Parts: sequence; C-alpha cells; structure tokens
Amino acid sequence: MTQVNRLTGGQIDRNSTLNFYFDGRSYTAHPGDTLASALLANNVRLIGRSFKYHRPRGLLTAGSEEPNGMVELRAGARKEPNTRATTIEMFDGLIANAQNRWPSLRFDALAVNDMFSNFLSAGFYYKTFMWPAAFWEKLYEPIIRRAAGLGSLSMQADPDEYDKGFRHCDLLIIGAGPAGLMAALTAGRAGADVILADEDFTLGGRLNSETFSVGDHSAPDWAAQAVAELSAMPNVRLMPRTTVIGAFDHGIYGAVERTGDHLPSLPTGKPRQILWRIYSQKALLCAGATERPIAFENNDRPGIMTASALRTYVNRFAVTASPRVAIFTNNDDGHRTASDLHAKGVKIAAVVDVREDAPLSYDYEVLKGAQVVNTKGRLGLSFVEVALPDGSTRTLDCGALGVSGGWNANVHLTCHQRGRPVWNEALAAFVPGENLPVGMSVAGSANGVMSTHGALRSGAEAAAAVLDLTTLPDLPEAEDAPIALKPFWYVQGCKRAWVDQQNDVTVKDVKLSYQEGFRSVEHLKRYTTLGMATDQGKTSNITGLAIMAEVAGKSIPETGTTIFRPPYTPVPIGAFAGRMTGKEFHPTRLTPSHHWAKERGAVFVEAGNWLRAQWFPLPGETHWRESVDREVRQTRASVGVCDCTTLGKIDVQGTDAAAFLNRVYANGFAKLAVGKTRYGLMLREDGMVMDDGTAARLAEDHFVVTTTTANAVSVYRHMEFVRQCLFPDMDVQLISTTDGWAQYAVAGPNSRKLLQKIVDPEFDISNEAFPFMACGKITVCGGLRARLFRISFSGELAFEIAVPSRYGDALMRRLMIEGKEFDVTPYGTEALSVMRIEKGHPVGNELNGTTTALNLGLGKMVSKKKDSIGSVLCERKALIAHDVLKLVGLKPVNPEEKITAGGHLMNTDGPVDSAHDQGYVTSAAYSPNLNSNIGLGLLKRGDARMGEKMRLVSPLTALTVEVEIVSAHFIDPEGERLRA
Amino acid sequence: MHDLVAITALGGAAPRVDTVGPVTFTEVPDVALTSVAARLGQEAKAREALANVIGAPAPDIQRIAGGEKTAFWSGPDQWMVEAPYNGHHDLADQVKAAVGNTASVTEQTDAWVRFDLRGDGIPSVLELLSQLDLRCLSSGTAARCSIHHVGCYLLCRDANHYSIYGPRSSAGSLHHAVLTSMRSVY
Amino acid sequence: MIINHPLLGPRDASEFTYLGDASLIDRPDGMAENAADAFYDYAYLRDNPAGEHRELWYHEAGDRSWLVVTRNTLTHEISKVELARDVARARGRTK
Amino acid sequence: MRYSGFRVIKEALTGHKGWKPVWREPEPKSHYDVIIIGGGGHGLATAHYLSKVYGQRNVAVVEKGWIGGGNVGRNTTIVRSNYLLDGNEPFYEFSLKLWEGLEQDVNYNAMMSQRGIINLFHTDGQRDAYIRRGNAMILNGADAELLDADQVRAEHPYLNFEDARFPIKGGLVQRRAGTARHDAVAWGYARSADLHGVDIIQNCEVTGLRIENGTCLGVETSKGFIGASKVGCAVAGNSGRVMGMAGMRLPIESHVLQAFVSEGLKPVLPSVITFGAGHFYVSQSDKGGLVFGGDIDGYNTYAQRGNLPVVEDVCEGGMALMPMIGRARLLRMWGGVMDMSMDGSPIIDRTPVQGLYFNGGWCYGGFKATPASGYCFAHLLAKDEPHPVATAYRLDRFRTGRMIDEKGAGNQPNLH
Repeated sequence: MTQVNRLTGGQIDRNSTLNFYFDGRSYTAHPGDTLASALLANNVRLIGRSFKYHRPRGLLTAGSEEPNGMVELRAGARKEPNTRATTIEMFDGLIANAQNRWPSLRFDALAVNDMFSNFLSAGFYYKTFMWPAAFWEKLYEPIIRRAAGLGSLSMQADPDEYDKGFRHCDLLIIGAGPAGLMAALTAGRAGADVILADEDFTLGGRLNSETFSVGDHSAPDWAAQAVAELSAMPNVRLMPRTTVIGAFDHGIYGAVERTGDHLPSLPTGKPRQILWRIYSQKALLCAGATERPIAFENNDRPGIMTASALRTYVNRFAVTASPRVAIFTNNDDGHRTASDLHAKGVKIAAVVDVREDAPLSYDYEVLKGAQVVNTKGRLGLSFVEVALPDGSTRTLDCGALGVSGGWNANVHLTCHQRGRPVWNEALAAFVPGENLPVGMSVAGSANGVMSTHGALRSGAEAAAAVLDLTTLPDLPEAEDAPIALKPFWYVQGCKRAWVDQQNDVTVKDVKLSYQEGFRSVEHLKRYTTLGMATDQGKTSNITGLAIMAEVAGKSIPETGTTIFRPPYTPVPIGAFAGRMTGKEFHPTRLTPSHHWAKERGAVFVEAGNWLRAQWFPLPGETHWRESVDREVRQTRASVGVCDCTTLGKIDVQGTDAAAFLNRVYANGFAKLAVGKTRYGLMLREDGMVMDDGTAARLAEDHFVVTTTTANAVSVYRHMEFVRQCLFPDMDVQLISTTDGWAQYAVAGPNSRKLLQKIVDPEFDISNEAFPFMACGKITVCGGLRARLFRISFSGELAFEIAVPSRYGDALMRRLMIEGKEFDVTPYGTEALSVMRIEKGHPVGNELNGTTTALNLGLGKMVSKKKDSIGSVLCERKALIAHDVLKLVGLKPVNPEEKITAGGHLMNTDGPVDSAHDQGYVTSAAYSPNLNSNIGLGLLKRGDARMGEKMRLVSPLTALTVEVEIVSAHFIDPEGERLRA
Repeated sequence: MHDLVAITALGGAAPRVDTVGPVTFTEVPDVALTSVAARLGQEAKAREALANVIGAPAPDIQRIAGGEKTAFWSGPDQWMVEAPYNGHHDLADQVKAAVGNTASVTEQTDAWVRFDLRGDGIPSVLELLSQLDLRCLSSGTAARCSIHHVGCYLLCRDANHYSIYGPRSSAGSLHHAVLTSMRSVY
Repeated sequence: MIINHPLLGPRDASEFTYLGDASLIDRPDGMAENAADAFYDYAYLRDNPAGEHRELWYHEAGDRSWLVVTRNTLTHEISKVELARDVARARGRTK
Repeated sequence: MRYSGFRVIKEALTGHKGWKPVWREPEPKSHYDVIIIGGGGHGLATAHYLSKVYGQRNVAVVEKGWIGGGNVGRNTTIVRSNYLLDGNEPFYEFSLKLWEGLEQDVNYNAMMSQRGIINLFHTDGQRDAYIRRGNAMILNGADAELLDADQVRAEHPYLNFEDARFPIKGGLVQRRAGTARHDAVAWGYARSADLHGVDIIQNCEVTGLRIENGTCLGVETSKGFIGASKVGCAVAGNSGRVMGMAGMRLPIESHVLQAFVSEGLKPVLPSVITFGAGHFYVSQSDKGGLVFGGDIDGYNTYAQRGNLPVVEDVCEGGMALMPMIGRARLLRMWGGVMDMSMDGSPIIDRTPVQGLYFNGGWCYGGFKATPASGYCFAHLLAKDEPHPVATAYRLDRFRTGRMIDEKGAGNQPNLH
C-alpha cells in the first residue's frame, strides 16, 4: 500500500523513502515523519486497544500528550512498550507492533469487556470479588492482572547504555515555540548563558504546524531562521529531542535528551539517552498549550482527533487522516483547521460549531449551534450524527473528525513544587498561579497568551525581565487573533462519552463518582482512575473537573484544581540509572595485592565496595572448607599473611590529639606512651558500640587510628563532627590514609622470624625491643619506609606491617618467597574469621548497632573517670539490667553438629517460642584447631551460665542442636601466644 | 636503596594511556603528594611556611599555586602539596621539616591515583562526570567533586590540561568512568 | 537542592551528608549531676519545626566542613549557611 | 448498603441509580467521647475498630483535607510481618492476620493480594541476620522461608545473575505478605466507621488543643471548638505539629519518602522484591504499574516532594537488580511525609496530658501496620491500657533504654 493520504508540501524529505513495519505489515515513509504521520499517510487509523474495554483506538493528537496511539517499538531485548506513535521519529527499518490486544488488533477477544461495560463501572471492583476470600489471589486477581496493563516488557536486560550529565546556565528556556525562540534570541543577543530545550526533533513548536506568516516568512521558515541565528551563538546551547521532565529545588531541572532513539541502531559506546541535571539561575517556561477534546457519544473512534492535530498532520507532515473530514468546535481555532485543510485540498464535510454566532465560510458549510451527538464505524470513523438547533439531526459522511474544545496551558512544571494554577475565565482554562518554583517565569501560551504575536512578545518581555534588559528586540508581525470561545465540555444526554480515553473513564463514571461521595478532585481521580494513565490526564483532567463542577453545581475553581507531578512525560528507568548498572553499580575498590591474589587463584568476596580474598584454594582442594582449614592450621602452626589494607586508617595529629581520642573512645588514651598501640572502643552517643580498632601513638602529637572496614567512612565523619562541632578549640587535624598504605597481618609463631628476613637490620623487633602492642616506623628490603605494629587479631604472635601502596604487591610476593622455609600461607577473610571467633573477638555480626560494651563483655573498658561519647546513655536502666545479653562461646555437645548463625537459644526444657527466647547466635565457624563447630552468641546473663546446656533452634533451617555455653575465648584465653 | 618494584594504581608496570578523539587520558604515577593542615592558631605561620616550600603564596580557596612543588587548597587551612615522585618519594618528611610545628603533615602519595586529561574539548567529557560548574573551574583552580560515586579532586591546570586525583583503590572504576565518557562524547 | 557553602559557593546537596538538628552541637556535660536527663533530651527529643530549621550538613564529597544550614522545611528555601565550627564557638564550645 | 457481586449486577441493570454516598458529610457535634485527629489510614482504622469492636458510637474523625490523602494514599502498598524484634513482630503479625480478613470485616474489596515478599541478601553477614529474623518470625507464629541463590533464580529468573556487582546469595521469603489497594483501605475503613455511626469530618483542620490543668478538653478547629473526653492523635508526618500544640517535643523527625510508579505493563513481577545491596523495593500493581521506592531523601521536611539524587539512587538500584526494567518508563513520582522515630519503631501510648493519646513514629512502615495500629489505638482509647501486642510502643522507652531498633542505626531518624 502506498501513502494514499500523503499531500503536497510539508517538512518531510521526499527525496528519500524509508521502510517500516507496523503489526507485521510493511509500509513506507519519509525522513521528517513520525510513526503517527507515517501510519496516517498509509491510511492506518486503528493503532491500539483501550485499557479497560479494549475499544479500537487510533490517534487523538500529534504530540507527547497522546493517550491512545501507543505501540511496542522495536523488537527483542530493545522492545519498548507504551511508546507514543506521535513522538517516534521515523527511521529506516523501524518495527512497531500494536499492544493490549489478543489475538489480533482487528479482532481482540477482550473486546467483550465493552459489551459488559455497564457492569464494569467506576470502582466496581471495590464492591465485589470478596467471596470467598481465597478466590481473590487464585481466580479474580490473575484474570484482572492479565487483562490490565498495556504493553509488555521483553524480560531481557536492556542492552543500551545511558549517560548522565550536568549543565549550568544563566537562563534555561523550556520549549522552542514562538515564545521560547523569541526569548532565546533576546537573551542570547544580550550575551546570557542560555540553554534552549525542546522535546521535538525540529525546533519551532506550533510554528511548524501553521501556514500563516511571521514577519516576511512562513511560520516554519521564521522558526528555522531563528534557530540558525541561535546555533551561531557560542553562549546558547540548543537541546532538541530534550524533554525537561521536572522542576526541582533551587533551580535544578531534570531533562532527558534522546540522543539515539531516532537511529536505527546505536554506534558503539554511544548513549541511547542522557539524563541532564540542569542548574539554572533562572528558568523560563514556554511549554505551549494543549488542545482539549469535547466529550460526546462514541467520541473515541479511530479517526476522531483534536483539530490542531489534524492541522499539524496536514501542514507539517503533509498527511490527512482522511480525504473527507468534519470539524467539531466551540471556538475560532477549529475554523482555522478547517480552512488549512481545505487549502490543502481536503474535503470538509462541515464545521459543527456549538456557537450560535459561529463565523461562516465560503469554502465549506458551517453548522451553527450544532453538536455531534454520535459516531459510527466499527474499527474507524465512517460518519457522525449532528444535532441541529432546530432539533433535526444530520449525518455527515467522513473518515476523520477534528475536535476543538479550546486550549489548556501546559502549566505542568509550575506545579512541581506544589504550586497551584488559577482559573482564567476568558480561556476557560487554568494558567500558572503566583507560587511558581523559585526562579521560574512563564511566557507564551503556557501563560495563557494564545496568539502568535502575543507569544513572541511575551517571550521577549519575559527574557528581558529576567535579565534586566531595558530594550526589547523588534518583534516580527504575526497573527494576533483574540480568543473567541464558548466553554463547552460535553454533549448532554450522552451515555458513553469518553473523558480519559486511555483509562476508559466516561462522563457517566465521573457522575457516579460524585453520586457515591468521591467529590474532591483527588477522590475523583483515585476512584475513577481519571488522569492516571500514561498521559497523566493532559487531555482529560480539566474536562473531568468541569463535569464534576457541573454536577456539584459549583464553579470549576471552587471544585478544585489538578496539579501535576514529575516527570512531564514518562522516562525510561534506565535513563535515571545512567552508567551505574551491572558491575559498575558501585565503584570497586581493590587492595594493592589484588592482582597477585588473582594470580594465586584467590576467591574474592565483596566487603563494602572492596573486593577481598576470601580464601586461596590450592590444587586438589575441592571444597572451600579444605582451603580455609589449611590456612588456619598453617597460620597457627607457623605463619600466615593476610591483606588487611581495607581497614580504615585515620591520621590524627595535633597537640590535643590525645585529648581528642579520649573523647571519641570510651577507654582512656591520654597516658598511652609513644611507640605503643592500644585497642580502642568507640561508642555512639546513644551508648551502643559504634566501632572498634586500634590507635598507635607514633609521636606525642601523632596517632594512627584504625577502624573496621565497614565503618571507615562513618567513623571519619563522626570524628570530624566531634572535632568541628563539639570541641572546636582542640588542636587536632584529621585525614584518611586508608588507601595510602598496603597493610598486611603477619601472624603465627614464626611471624617474627619471617619479618626479621625483610625488616632492615638496624631495627630490632625482638620481643624485648618490640613487645606486644609496640609500634614504630621502620624500613624494609633495604630502605623502603614502612610501619610496624605488633597487634594480633588471630591471637597468635602477630604483626601488621604497612608499606606505601605501590609496593604492596612486591612486598606480598617477597613475604611469600622469604616465607617458604616456614611454609607460609596467605589467608583470606574466612580463615581470619575462624581465628577471630576462636579468640572471641567481636566484629560486624556482634557490633550490630544494638549491643553495648557490657553486652560484649567489654563493660570495664568504658571509663567512668571521663566524659566520652556515649558514656552517659550506655548507663540507662534497661541497658544495665541483670539479665542483659552477654557475649558467650557456644560448642555443640556433639562436635560434628553444625552451629547456625542466626539461630536462637532456648532452655533445654520448656516451650520453644519468642516468649522464652534466651538469646541468639551471632557467628559460627568450624575450628580446625578444636576439631569442632563453634560459635559466638549473645545470651541473657550469659556470663553467669558457663557450662550450661541449651537448645540452639533454627526452625527456618530446620535445625535444633544441643550446645554448651563456654567462654568466648576458645583458644589461649590467657593470651600467652600473642605475647611470645 | 630497596629492591622492591612498584606497580601503578591500575596494576601495571607502566602507566596506562588512552586517546579518544581529541582527548588523551593518562595515568600519572610519577607524583608525590602530602597533606598540610595548619595547627590551631598557627594558620598564618603555616601559610608562610608553605609559601617557602612551593615558592609562591599559599593558594587561596580552590586555587593551585607553586612551581616544581605545587600546592592546591583542600579544605579550611588545609592543602595538598604535589611534586615529582623522583627526588620526592619522602616529600612528607621534606615538607614537615619545612613547616615544623605550624602544621600537621601526612603522606598522601599512594592514597591517590592521578589521571591527566589533555587536549581540546575536555569540558564536554567532564560534564558527563562531574556536577561542578565548569565555567567556574578556570585555569589554576582545583575542586573536590564526586565522579560516579568516587570522591575526587579535579584540577584545571589550563584549558587543555586537567588532572583528576581519585582514591587509589578505586583507580579502575574511575578510569572506566572517564574512558566511557570520552567514548560517549567522541 | 543547592547549599551555598560559605567557602566554596553553591554546591549540589548530594555532595553533603545530613545529620539533623543543629542542637546536636549543644552536647551536655557528661560529668554533670543531671547528665542522664540532659542526654536523653539532647539525643532523643526534637522540635521538628514546620518552617525554619537549623540543621547540620557535612560536606562529605567536598572540603569536609560541617555546616549549619538554616532551611525552611515547608519550602526548602535556604536562608543562611554557616561553618558549624564558628557556630559551635559562638555557642561557647571550646575543648 | 451491602456491597456484593449481585448488587453490582442489579445496579448495572438499573442504571446505577441506587449507589449511595460511601460516607455522610456531617457537621461536627459539640462533644464526642473520642475525637481522632487525622483521617488517614490509621485514624480511620482506629475509628472502625473503636466503633465496631469496642462499641463506641460517639466518635469523630477530623481531617484537615480529604480523607485518605496522607501516606495511606501515597505509599507502595506493601503488607508484611517480617520483623526481627519481639517488640515488633507480634504486632505486625497481628496486623497481617487482620489484613487477611479485612475485606469481609469492612465489606470493601481492598484487593489484599498475598503474593509474597522476598528480601534478597548478598553477603554472609546479611544471610545470618535474615536467618535470625526468619527464626524470630516463626517463633512468633509467622511464616518464613529461606531460599538459596538457585531457588531465588527459579522463582525470579529475570533478576541479575549475570554481571551483578553484589551477587544474590539468597532471600528471606514471607509467602503471606503481599500488597493491598491503598486508597481502598482508607475508603473501606471510612465507609465501615461511618456505617457504625462515626462522624467523618473532612476539611476540618485542628488549630489547637484545649488543655486545662493538665487535661485535654477537646480540639480547636477551622470549624470551631469540638469537645471530647478523649483525643487521639494519628497524623503521621504532622505529629510534631499537632503534639507541639500540647507543648510536647517528640522523639520524631519528619522526612520525605519518595515513591514511583511506571507505565502499565503486562504482569512481570510475581511478588514484592527488596534489594539487599541498594535502595530499591518493587511490586507490580493489578493495574500493571511497577510500584517502587527506596530510601528517604534524608533531610527534615514537611513538603510532599523530593529531589533528583534519590530518584537516581533508586533507579540505579532497580537497574542493578533487574536490568529488564531499563525500557519501562517511570510515569509519576511523589512524596509522603514520614514520622521517622528515633529507633525506627512506632509509639502508641498515653501522653503526660490527661485524655490526650498519641499514635505515631511509623517511619515508612505505616501502611502495613494500619489495621493493628487502628486496633491497638482503639484498645488504648477504649480501655486506657495498651493492647497486649503493642506494650513495647511506649513513649518513655528512650529514657529507660528499651529501644526497638531493627536496623541498629541508633538515635538518627534518617538512618532507619
């Protein structure tokens, strides 16, 4: 089929022909077409099915407000449901399919809903489907869910990429119609930093759809000239295909640029869309206006659309919806459509004007004081019935009907910060109110200035006002017709007249909503779903409100206003995510020995944003436990090395450094000697344990503090709070050095021997010279500066050695070579965890934000002699009660039996329920040293229940184990090893 | 002299270089870095001492100053001092010797990875990465910013030369983010 | 939102971390007689005004300054931004 | 008037002329036994149970705007009882049981859909915490299941198992959890309360509390003074404002939580899903929209709107978890004002003012709590003692150290 409805002229490139497919059939189009104009050119009026009644639907509009003409665009993983045909820029090979229909668009089984529509009135589902209760999930809901929804997702990952960007400007102009272009010219010539954004791929707005002249040019030519001048200005950035979606606080606007949607396929690495965050000093909204339909019987047939849409298709796209067209209007603009169509050779069946005093025409018949009362045509309009003032009716044979009920200003962005529009009698429409977003002003038809010349002027004036310009540029001549309109919302007596076409909300539904007491605008919307469809009521809200006002016997402003929320038009979720997808969701932090560990075949685990080696399997080891048990045994028997770079490191300096640490730590630091390290317990102000770590005093005025990996950032923030907000006159300086030093724990009886092979001879690290908890600056491997701490997490004789990160890889390799004679092993976080459980060291599982020092058996560390963070509130009654949880060790009576972290502890006899809960298991592991599963737990009065037998229950994992309560220090409770 | 071999932040023996369109993106390992934070009540003296170190007045808020040793502002009465790594691997000690007790000095060399962007049209790449108002980031200014959730310093040395300092552990993610944006634009 | 940093000028609020009411600066004396009551009040009770609110923001992805921002909780309008350290000193905090 | 399928058919055949208003529009009386401030979900539920279960007929609900316009009309409709702590779990399980019988109780279809919820975990630490929670749920008489990664994949094959930054290791499932049609919950309770004689007074703003020598005598409103023997406050995000009228400072801050809905889509999500490595939770409404949300914006506010960074954060989480939604379009975003408490758990208690009772601190968990909150608040108002499942929700718990802190985030509301 060739383009039978194609006319002459228009802004399309006839030199090239594009092929596209709709619902499996092939058609042709030209560059400059939208899918909508191309379908009309090929005489395709039926495009989709409505949401509830599955009524046949075509196009209602030619813009982004389209409620009906939605398709599934593209195929496979790139399938894009609910895409408005009116905004799809044609490209060669475009594939689109109809949606919400089965088995086919022309014969849709669920169209039976339409026959039962009387039973499916507004909110009917709230009143039924209640018996029997169980039937809802099993029967009713699945049926409703399948029937509902519109398009479908591919269920495959979106293969395209999206970018985010940030732009700053003096003036953001939203919309490039006459007002926006004139504003941009005014501001641009004055040298301001301007961004001009428009959702269309051709700038110009309505000007591209009109035939009248602006200055000495046709409207589209004038727009093109203005665009040419603007694009030559270095201080002006034009952003076509860019929808400004929301007005956020303090002049920040969200905008989505469709950089790739008009291309058959994306070049590698290029984004499909870019989400821009635009920071504007001032913003000027020139978003134009939207023509609204009139509700009458069967006003939803394919072929019935807004008059301005017909005009746009004819003038801009050189396409008529049908060779024979009728117009139904309540204002003069409808007549402009008729004359434009007539001029293009389209037969005008008649102009039906509700006004007695409608203007006449020599070119076609005008029926004054008449109304369209019904339409016919199964899958598309074939004729309309008109009621004449004398009571007689007349039938007009036509394939399309243009409806004009007046224009609504596009006030959407003025409402995004809860601003309310105000009613304008002359326009019978809402216009922006007083409380606009800060920095925003409005011009053109968006502000109720409907004539072209008025729009040009208001654009220029608004820009001048924003920039304090004294002179206005010369304005071109343009039509300046007054508004001539008689408010008319719906035809009386109609039974099924559509207000919200996509959601199938009729005049009757609105009236029923009132009858049932849902009378506030919000109740109306929620009860009938009016305005809740993908067009968010752009073509229906005001009409619904007008009907509600009439039945309530109130004026429209008394009845209420509808305000709008972002986004202005729907935005792909992918665009909000940008590049933060897949592996790039969060940055990945690698330790200096990561590449070495990878060579060793380490298995890695996420620790916050870090990747840490979890264990290092050797050839032949088939189960992780084998590797972990070996790492633990080798370390305790000889020596092991663990990368602990991820621990937070904070450099604390200043003459008050010690006094400062005395405040942030619950235990004392004032008297810590230079060259010594101390374990530090940090509380939150509410008395719960926040973090633990060590502080090494390198000099009188210099400490190096370590934090847990998880809390590095929050502890640093907390310390800055204490420094700046609580004790501003302390001489303390803080800076993180976490990434600067590669730090390794060297643990085990032979750790000293191993280190002595790399530490330069002038440094004596013997037990006498460098005892437990000693620290100092040293050099290794012939002069590389390093730091050595004699601290132990494993409970063995152990050190932590730190070198500049760039040498971490080399140091680790060296330790492995030098350690061969001691059968050294690298060990990962699992072995680390096993050894700390064997020693009863609390970590994340125990420091869960609800545990106090007392719970963890560290109560004595909280100094009463000083005022430190948390030292007061940790003393609250319930936190020091006799039965508070205490950290204990757990051993299964049968060592083979597994202990489950997350299991709960119950007395051996008595009921098993929450009322008798005694505590829970925080950590569990298999100890290759004790040849037994072991665990740590928090147990009521735990410290007083050593040796007691209890039941560990985990109904979730179907497990019950008899356990014995033991000391949390399973190994070397006296700590002899680490002092060796 | 010790016998350990350094690797770059991206894990290579040699720095990574990528060119896309007019922009060249280079990993720069040959830089030593140290922080200088004035002691309470010593702010004036610290600025003086820092001026002697870099041979120029201590840079003001968000500014860069200096010669072979340069400093950029990193916070209230805080600066970062950068110098070529060769000859300054002990930069912190050198600076500490110079500022004495007027300031706290902390080695930062390997806490950061430095990447340089050279060429025309760098702002087009940066506007996909940073929410800073690049109109304000003129030659000789430095600002902290967040790039794909990674906290960085962005230095504009001149219109065709920018430096990015990011946390060394995140070098890979940062490199990927910048390179992706270069390919997105050019 | 945009916070006009006293030293750095306008910065996107997403660079900052929010803590809460600026009264958190007025930490009671932990060694005082009424410490228990004072800390309960300090740590748990809030004015939570609908209108002007003085609150603490930390420039996490910036210069690490803690700021006291005066912001209207109904409109989000920001009328004043100060360095928290100055505010703390003005409220008599020292060492 | 009783709602039923037969009634719908009968009305359809007679032109829907018989449908009556769902509630009256009464003028306030001079005095009520109980006045409930706040015509949201909790206030209306309280009125329903107070009148139907506790037999109190002389009750009014005063609402400054239109009923159901607060958080009950702007949430993500999730209903669940998967709590960890003994102070919470019995309460939320009680609530879930009330949900299961809600429609028959109020004769209104709230579309309670027990499609289940899965909380995904991505680390061993998270798994341990979920095991502890699942056990706590079962020990409190609720249902819970633990799924490993393969089982999750079998039920949710569209999740990211290919290139996840934080791979899914499993999930904690509650099959009885699900969603409900939020507006219908408010309307159903309102209709039932109205039928039981409760006056629902819309567009009536409380401007003051009349308190004389420590006793609350009633409320000053935009429609004049209304006397009451007992006044119950259930105003969520506005708790600080209303209780401020009684000179009270609360352990509560008001924050905005944004929520989002996509365009209508054919069914893709079988249940409610929450991401364990980012701020994202999602379900699909019967109408087909993906209803999702994430973290609160994090700053004190009374404005029902948020900002872009959080929108992006939520969508980043969504794309990381289920990259198939990349081409689904976000249709609308909105915000609700949350009464964020100091331990993330609510308060249902008397106040130091005689005759004044408080219900608040629901954070972003108020919707699922609606039935039990109403039931327990009604119990407290009727009997002057806490309902057995709500004994932990005391106002003084922060002083005594009996916090109910599920997250362990401490006294910083925006972290809960």
